[in-house]
Order: sequence, then C-alpha cells, then structure tokens
Amino acid sequence: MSKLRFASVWLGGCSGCHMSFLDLDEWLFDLAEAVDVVYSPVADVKTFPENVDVTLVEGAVANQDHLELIHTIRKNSRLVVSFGDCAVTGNVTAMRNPLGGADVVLDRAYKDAQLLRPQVPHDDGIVPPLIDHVVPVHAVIPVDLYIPGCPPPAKRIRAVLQAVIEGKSPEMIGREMLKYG
Amino acid sequence: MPRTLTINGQEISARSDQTILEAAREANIHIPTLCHLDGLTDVGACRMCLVEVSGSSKLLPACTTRVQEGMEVRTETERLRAYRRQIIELLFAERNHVCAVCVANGNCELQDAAIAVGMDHVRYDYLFPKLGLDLSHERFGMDHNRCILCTRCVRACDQLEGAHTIDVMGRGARSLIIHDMNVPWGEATTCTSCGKCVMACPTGALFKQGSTVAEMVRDADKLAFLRAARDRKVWNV
Amino acid sequence: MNLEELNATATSERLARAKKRHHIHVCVGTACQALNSEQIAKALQAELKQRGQSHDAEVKCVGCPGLCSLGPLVEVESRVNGQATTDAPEEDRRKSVLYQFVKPEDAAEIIAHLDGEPVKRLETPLDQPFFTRQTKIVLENCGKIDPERIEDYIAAGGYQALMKALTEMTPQQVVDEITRSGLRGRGGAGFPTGLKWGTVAKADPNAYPTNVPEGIQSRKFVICNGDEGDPGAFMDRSLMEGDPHRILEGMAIAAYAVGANHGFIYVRAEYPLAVKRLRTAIRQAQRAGLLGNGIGGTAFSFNVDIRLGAGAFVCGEETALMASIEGGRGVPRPRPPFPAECGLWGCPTLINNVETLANVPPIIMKGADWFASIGTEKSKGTKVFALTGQVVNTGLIEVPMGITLREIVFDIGGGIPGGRQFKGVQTGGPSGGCIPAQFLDMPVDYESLAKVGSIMGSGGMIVMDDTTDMVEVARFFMEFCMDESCGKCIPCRAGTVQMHRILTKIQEGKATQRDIQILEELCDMVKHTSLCGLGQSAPNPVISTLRYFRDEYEKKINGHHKSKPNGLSD
Amino acid sequence: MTNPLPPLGRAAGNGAATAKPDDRLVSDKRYKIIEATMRRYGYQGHGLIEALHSAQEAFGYLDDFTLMHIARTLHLPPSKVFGVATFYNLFTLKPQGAHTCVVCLGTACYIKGAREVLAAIEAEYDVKAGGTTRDNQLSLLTARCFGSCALAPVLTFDGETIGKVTPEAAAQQIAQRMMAIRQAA
Repeated sequence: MSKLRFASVWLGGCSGCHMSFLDLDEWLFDLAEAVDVVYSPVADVKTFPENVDVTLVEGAVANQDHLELIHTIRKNSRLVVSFGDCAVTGNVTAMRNPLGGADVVLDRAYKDAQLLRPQVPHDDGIVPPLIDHVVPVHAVIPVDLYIPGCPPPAKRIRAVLQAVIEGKSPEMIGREMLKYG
Repeated sequence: MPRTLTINGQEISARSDQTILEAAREANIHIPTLCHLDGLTDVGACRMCLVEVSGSSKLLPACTTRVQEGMEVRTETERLRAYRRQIIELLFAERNHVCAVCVANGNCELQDAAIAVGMDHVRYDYLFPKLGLDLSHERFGMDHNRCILCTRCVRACDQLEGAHTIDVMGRGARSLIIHDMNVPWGEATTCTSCGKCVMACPTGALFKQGSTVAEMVRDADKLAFLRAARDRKVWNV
Repeated sequence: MNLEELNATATSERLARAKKRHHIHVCVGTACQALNSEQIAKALQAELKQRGQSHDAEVKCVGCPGLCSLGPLVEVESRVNGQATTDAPEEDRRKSVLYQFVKPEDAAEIIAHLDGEPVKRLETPLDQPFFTRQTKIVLENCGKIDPERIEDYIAAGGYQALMKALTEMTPQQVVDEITRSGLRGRGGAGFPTGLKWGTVAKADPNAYPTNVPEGIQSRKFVICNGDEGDPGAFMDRSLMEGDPHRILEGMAIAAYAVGANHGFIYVRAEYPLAVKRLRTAIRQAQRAGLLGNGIGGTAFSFNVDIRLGAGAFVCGEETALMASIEGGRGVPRPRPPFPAECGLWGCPTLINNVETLANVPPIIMKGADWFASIGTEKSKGTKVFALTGQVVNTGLIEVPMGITLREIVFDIGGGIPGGRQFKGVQTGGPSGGCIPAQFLDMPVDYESLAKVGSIMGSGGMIVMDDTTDMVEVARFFMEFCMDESCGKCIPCRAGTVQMHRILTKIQEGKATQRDIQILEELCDMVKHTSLCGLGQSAPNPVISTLRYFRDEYEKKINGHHKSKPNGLSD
Repeated sequence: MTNPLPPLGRAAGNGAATAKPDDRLVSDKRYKIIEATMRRYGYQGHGLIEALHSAQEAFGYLDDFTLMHIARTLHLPPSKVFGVATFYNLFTLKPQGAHTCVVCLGTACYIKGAREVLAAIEAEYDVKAGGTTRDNQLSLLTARCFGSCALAPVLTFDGETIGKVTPEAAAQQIAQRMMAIRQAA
C-alpha cells in the first residue's frame, strides 16, 4: 500500500490541537509508516503541495492568508478534516466576532494599551489583514470530516486517522469522539 | 386507571395522569429533553422530546402529552433524530456557546445533547450576537451568551422560590432573561439569593461566582426533592 | 328589549327611513376615512340643510361597501316613484347610484343631481362584475347601515336570530343547526364550527383547575378573535367597523349554545375605529337589553368585554390570545388540552374568528339548509377576501366558496393593471403560499387551496404580476415570522432566523446549492416541530415558492458548494 | 393589605432620584387615568395590558417608575410587568419624538414599494426605522399592516393616514405637515 500524502495546517488557533497531535506519542511511529508528511507547521515546507490525500486543518479562518490558503487546501486535498473546535466552530478565535469588525480588535491590541506611538501595523506583507468575521472552515469550503475538541484528545485523533488510513469513515459517535471543549 | 401503551414496540403500563415522558422514564426508555426539569411544570418549548404517536399526524411533546390506552409511541425514528440534531445545531448557532471556556464544560445538558444527537459540526451560520454578562450579584453570575431560553430558571424562581424575580423580556430571537425590571441582578430587590435558578440552569448561563472552566457542579436534583417534599408535606412542622 | 319591542323598533325605524326619498351613504371605513370621507358626509349634510332638503334626504355614514380602490365612495339610493309605503319591499322601487373618488367639493353637485340625472363624471357602474359577481351574507349590511346606530341594525333584521335562538331553540338545537350548516372556521384552519361548539357545550368547567378573576361570573367563555394580523388582510376590520352588532349577536348566540355568560372580543390596537364602534355597539346593546342580564326577557345573561392587542401577531393563535387576555406575554402553550376543555383561566372556552361569528345570525334565521346550499361539498357558505396587490379593483369582496381564482382576479378584480402578466396570488398571509397561474381555474375552498400548498387563511389575497420577485416575497414573509416569533420554542425562534439568513444570502447572490438544501431541511423541521401555528406555517411561503418558482431561486445561486468524493467507505 | 413589593426607588431608575415617588403619583394627574383603568379590572393581574395601554397613551411611553407603579398596584412581580411591556410592539420604553411617522410594511404596501418609501424618509431625516431624529422632532416607526391595503403604500403621520405615497413625495409630505403644525403653533 502506498503511503498517504498527509498535511496539517495551522490557521487561527492556538496550536493546541497540534500539541495534542504530538501527544499521540509512540503511535506517531505507526503513523509515519502509513503517511508522508508533505506539509505541516512542524515541517519546513513553504507552499502547500498538490495531490494531498488528507489535510488536518487546525484553527478558524481569521485573516486573508487563511482565506487564500484554505481554498488552495481544498483544491489540492482529497480529504479536508476540520481539526479541533476552532476549525469546527470558530471557538475562542471567533469570540471577537460579537465585538464588531476587525478594527475593534486591532485597536484594542495595538492602540488602546500603547502609550508610545500607538498604531496598527499596516505595511504590505507585515501582518495579514484580519477579516471582519471569523468563521469555521466549513463556512468557506466543503469539509469531509470534523474532529471536535479543544483540543481533541489524542485518542480521538488516533481513531480518526486510523480509520482514514484504512480508507474508512471514522465513527463519530459518543462522548469519546464528539465532546466539544 | 392504568393505561397500557407501547413505546418503541415495548409494552408498558402507566397511570392515566402520567405523561409519555414520565411513563417512558419509569420504563427506562430515554427521551431527550432540555426545558424539562423534574419539580417544575412543563412548557413544551424545546421540542427535543417530540415523539411520533400512531394516529396523530403531528409530533407530540412527550413532556406535556398524557398517555392514552393503546397509544403507540416511537421515540427514536430517523426523522426525530434528524430534527433533534437540527434543533441542537440551531441553539449552538444562536448564541455564543464556547465549551472550551465555559464553567459548565463537561457538565452541561446542551453539550451532552450535542453528543447525543451526533453533532459533529453546525450547518448553520453562527450568529455571534453581542450579549451581556451580569456579575453584579455577590454570589451568582449570568452569562447570556450561554442561555438557551429554556426558562427553567424562570419557573424555578416562580414555582419553587415564589419570588418571580426572573422573567423573559422581548420576544423571538431578541428574548432575554431578566431580573426584576431588567436591572443588574445584584440590584434586583425581589431576589432572595436562594440559588435555585443556578441549580435549574442546564448550561453555564447561570453559575456561582468564582467558578472557572469546567468547575460547575450540577445539583438540579435538589429542586425535584424540594418540590416533592413540599407537595407531600413530608416535614411535619 | 323583548321580541315585540324589537319588532316595534324595527318597524318604526323602517317607517322613518321610508319617509326619506334619498339615502346618501358615505363610506367611513378606514381607507375612505383616510381620504377625508367624514368631511364629505359633513359637506353633504350642510348642502342638504342649505337647500332645505333635509326632510327628504338623509346622509348616513356607513361601513365599507368594498371597492376601496375607488374611494371615497358615496352611494345614493333614491325612491323612483313618489309615495312612501311600508307594506311592500321598498328596495324594489329604489335605484342606486355609486360615486367614486368623491371630494368634499363635490357635495353641492351630488345634492343638486339628487332628483335628476346622476353626476356622470363621478359615477361608477353598480352593475360591474365587482358587485354582480359577489354573494353577500356576512357583508350584507356593510355599506348599508350606520354601524354606530343599533336601530339601523335592528331595522335590517338584527337581533332576530338571537331572539329566535333564545326563545324557540334549546342550546343543543343551536349547536345542531350550526353543525348541519357545515360552517367552518374562517380564521384559517377551517375547523368545523359546530364540532367546536359541541365540544365546549359538553365540556365540564371543573375538569381543570380554574382561577377566574373576581367579578367575572362565568365558568365558560366565548372569545371573538379579532386579532387580524396577516399583513394584507382587512376583512375582520371592515366587519367590525361596518357591522359590529352582527358580531355581538353571533357571540351571544354562541354563548347561549355553549353555556357561557361572559365573552371577550380581542381586537388589534391598530384598529382604533373598530374598537370604538364595537364599544359603542356593546353600550347600545346593553342599554337595549340585548346584552347583559336577562337578555330579551329570558333568563340568559351574557356580557362582553373588549380586550386590545398590543402589536403581536402570535396573539392570533388561540392559546397565545388567551394568555394575552389573562394579562401576560402572548406566548402559546402546547395543545392538548384544547381551549374547548381548558381555556381562559382554565375554563372551557370557545374561540371563533370574527367572520365565523358573523355567519351565525343568518344561519339561525334562514336555517342550516339554506347556508349549506351555498358553496362546495366540504366548504359551505361564502368567504370574505381582501383583494390587494397588483390588481385593478382592490378592496373587500365576498364570494361563494368554490368560485375560481380566475373569476376573483380577472372578473371581480378586473385583472392586472398596466398590461402586465399575472404571476401568482398569495393567500393565507405569512402562513400561506403563492399559487401560480396554472391553478387559476382551481376552485377556492379549504381543500383545494391546501392541495396546492397554500391555505384559505383569514382571507388576504395578494395578487402579484410578472415584476414580482418571488424569492423576495418569501424573504418578506420570513422576516415577518422571524420578527413575530414569540421566542418560546427553538425551531421557530432560531429556525426562522436561519431561514431568513439563507434567503437573504440568496438575494445577495452569496448562496450555494448547499444553502438551498439546508433551507429545505429547515423548512421541513420548523414546519413539523414548532409549538404553534405561527412556526408550523412559517415555512409555507418558502416551500410554495420553491415548488412553483424554483427557477427564480436557482438563477440567484452562486456556484456549487458540493463535496467531491473523498474515497472513504462507511 | 401589606404590599409584597419593595418600595419604589432602588429598582426604579427614572425620576426616583429627583422627586419622591409618591409626590409624582400625586402631582401628575395622568396617573389618575391609569388608576381608573386598573380599578376597572379590580386591580387584578388580567388588567395589566389595559393598564399599560392607558399609561402609554397618557405618557407616550412607559418609564420604569410607571411600570413599577403598575406592578405594585396590580400586585405583580416587576419582572413580569417588564416582560409583558417588552413583548408587545406597541409599547415603547423610550420617549417618542414630537411627531410620529409610521410606514406600513404589510404585504400589499411592500410589493407596491413601501421599502423604498421608508428608505427615502430614513435618508431625508437621517433616522433609522424605530428611532427618533436627533432634534426629537420625528419618530420613524414601521407597522405590520394598517388594513388600508387599498391605499398602498400607506404611512401615517401623527395618526393621519396618507395613502399611495411615493419615495419621491413622502419626505416632502411629512415636511409640509410638520411645517404646518409649527406655523400653527
């Protein structure tokens, strides 16, 4: 059996889901037998490759870069997995939404608390512009699988990946697999 | 007069004054609920307990429908499951339910319901309304972001405590739980600070001050106990 | 007032009326009044006085004769040959002229032409299909009598049915008569009225715990539902404004039949004129001994109170309406128990719509067989519709059940203005559906309308031409339901918001095929799980426009949000 | 009978700070009208909506002080009174402008362009539906249907019905009426 081309991306989230992924401990060796990691925050690859079999997406869509990347991911991946509560629901990343648009948050972060030359960084290429409304991944592109959890426990991640490697749909049933938070 | 009926094909008997929900629970048949709480009157609002009854074209709420002789009830059809999941999704989309930062995480009827209906994601747009947090009461707090408007607190305050400090203002999606005339809870002069509303809350909307993520302890059973003790007058004083 | 006194009043009133050669009727319904019709009445009166013709002609302010689009309307009814008699039906020897778009300045000309040829520039024919194709039972007095004078109503045969019921019939006989007539609820759902009456009549007032307020002496109640909330519907308003006593009489007969001694009329506060006229009518009826204790010299007592709505569409739902009368938030509760067994303050309660009750007196007077001879097999009698939208003749019409939509829109309504094409007609308001042109020849009755995905509703009928955007219509009604949802049950409270959101996305060109699928699933769920009729019917406008005008939705869809096969097995 | 509700003042914001509550009940004759309504219903809870109607008519809106007064007199919990007052569209808790314009958004008006009429007035007076102009001269409201569909689109200005309005003429018609009233005064 040829190895699956595996990617994981980190959008608007805290990287906790990736930490939980690393909690898979020695099973990671088994995983390495079954997949090639072609893109990941823990691998030094600059552009999202083509012909990816499965992509885990951590984090919500919160800025322009995310928005562009997520479309590339969809185009280049057979299977897109919303990985963790931020990707599935928006979660903590989206808690800024009720406050209004991006400016409110930017002002709070860069201006309100600054005494010396308060300004929002704005030069091109310095920071990606925030989008006004943080949305979960499936609000932008079709998503194939969802792994809730903040972060999803390692056991849950393993159960999903195990099924995917075997070419099956994971059974997302019960507390073990579905509890949010 | 006992009544014989079937629920999911299982034959059970019940008293004529029992609801389908009560009869089902006695027979260990689970019917999901959100606005129901033992000890409070039922309002049939959450629609989670809707069941199919032979001969009725409409779905009936198990919590307010009395049993009848020969009734054939089905509680777990594909259609009911699909509806229940939609209802739970609507609730998650309606307000800002963030399990990760909620006092009720791991101890929440809404979270449990999401698991039970198999909600792996929400199909509807999250609305992200801007809602308040009331920490003016010295012992309790109210976070409207987590409220599902089940009115269990309203009924607990009215029917068990007798204070009716809590009610609902506005209507539709703009409905909001209020204290007295929409004053900060700490200024609500009719409140006795008894905490029954906090016990009644199915989510983390009402909580004890000082509790943090996942620290909420549920003691809704106390309310059923109070009601039973009162109705049966077990304390002879 | 007993039967003899009633008859005496009727006779003397008719005699007084016969003495005048000309009867000038000025419509003072809400629409005409908005166009200054009261000024017209004053001007006509002043003109009569100035010309010294007051003995010979009278000006009467009357309810709505129906053709609101030509208002203000003035009708002049004149005796053709000279002599005043009371022995023969005087209508035989009278002729009428109808004037349209009348202004106060026209008064002199109208009065000057009383005895001569009609004023041609103002005249509109009375033999146009708008009038000739109608069958007036419920509206027979609207536009004919002064709604603020009980004598007018009595002269037109009013309160005879009540006296007949009280003195010649047992309550059971009244219920039987209504049952045999085949009358069905005119508020929307079309529940058989006789069956409802029978249930309340049989209901035990002690079956449920009750808490009737002090000062109200009744263990059963009759409620007249005048909370006409459907936008584009004003049948009940016109009835309450134009013939209030008929409603009181209907209520009193209903109360006698079911054993109630107290009734409430729940009226929208947006109808101040209707409230005023009903209040006047109640006062007059009480003074005449036709309401109150010992009605018409019998042992039967019945009092009526008016309760005002306060701007909540959901209060048209019967359990919400009762919650509102009790002074609370207009929030519905699950049924059963039905109001017929456990209603207002826990008492058995009969709730009927205004138009339903207005049908009662003629059924009692003329008999169930007469009523059952009108209409179709399952839908008896007539129905009043408020015909509005893109149609030449807008206004109030009463037609026999079973008439076709084509007759209503093209004959009575005069077709579509501006040479445009007919596209559809919306019946049943926010709870109803849009009926496309292919069903124009369908008979209008409860079953046929339901079959094509709409409902009879309370009687709003909005005609739409080919410029109408059907997705926008669906969005409009969804916005209405969203705003009017009481918020108690989740499917209606949150479901309408999401449906409205998707419809808005479609209108903004931001929706995908997937959104339409989610919309349809939501429609199905909200329809079947909502607590009350508002939620259960809120998806109807979407469902029916998706059924008949799906291409309009598809055209606005932006791309396909479809998953490609992902290679996983289940 | 002892009153179960707490004294006015703490929970009731408006007015309580400046005048003693009971003074206001005595000095403001309009409370007599509300009193009469409540008496008609034997000071029982089912008279709540009628009492609110009468207060709204007397004052133009319902402030906390009045709501609390009604709650006390009818022996109802303040939260219930507030819940009812905010459930119904016709009750308002904010003072209205000197003049009120209500645009009907019923179906018949809607399909004949009521939305455009509303937008035109909003633009002309720089006020959103449901709000009042900054000079407190005009409150702009919407209604679900006046039942005057034959005159669609319809609006009312201080209770007077104006039918068959157009987006172009609506603002002017309102301005004319406001001007006329100002000149008369």
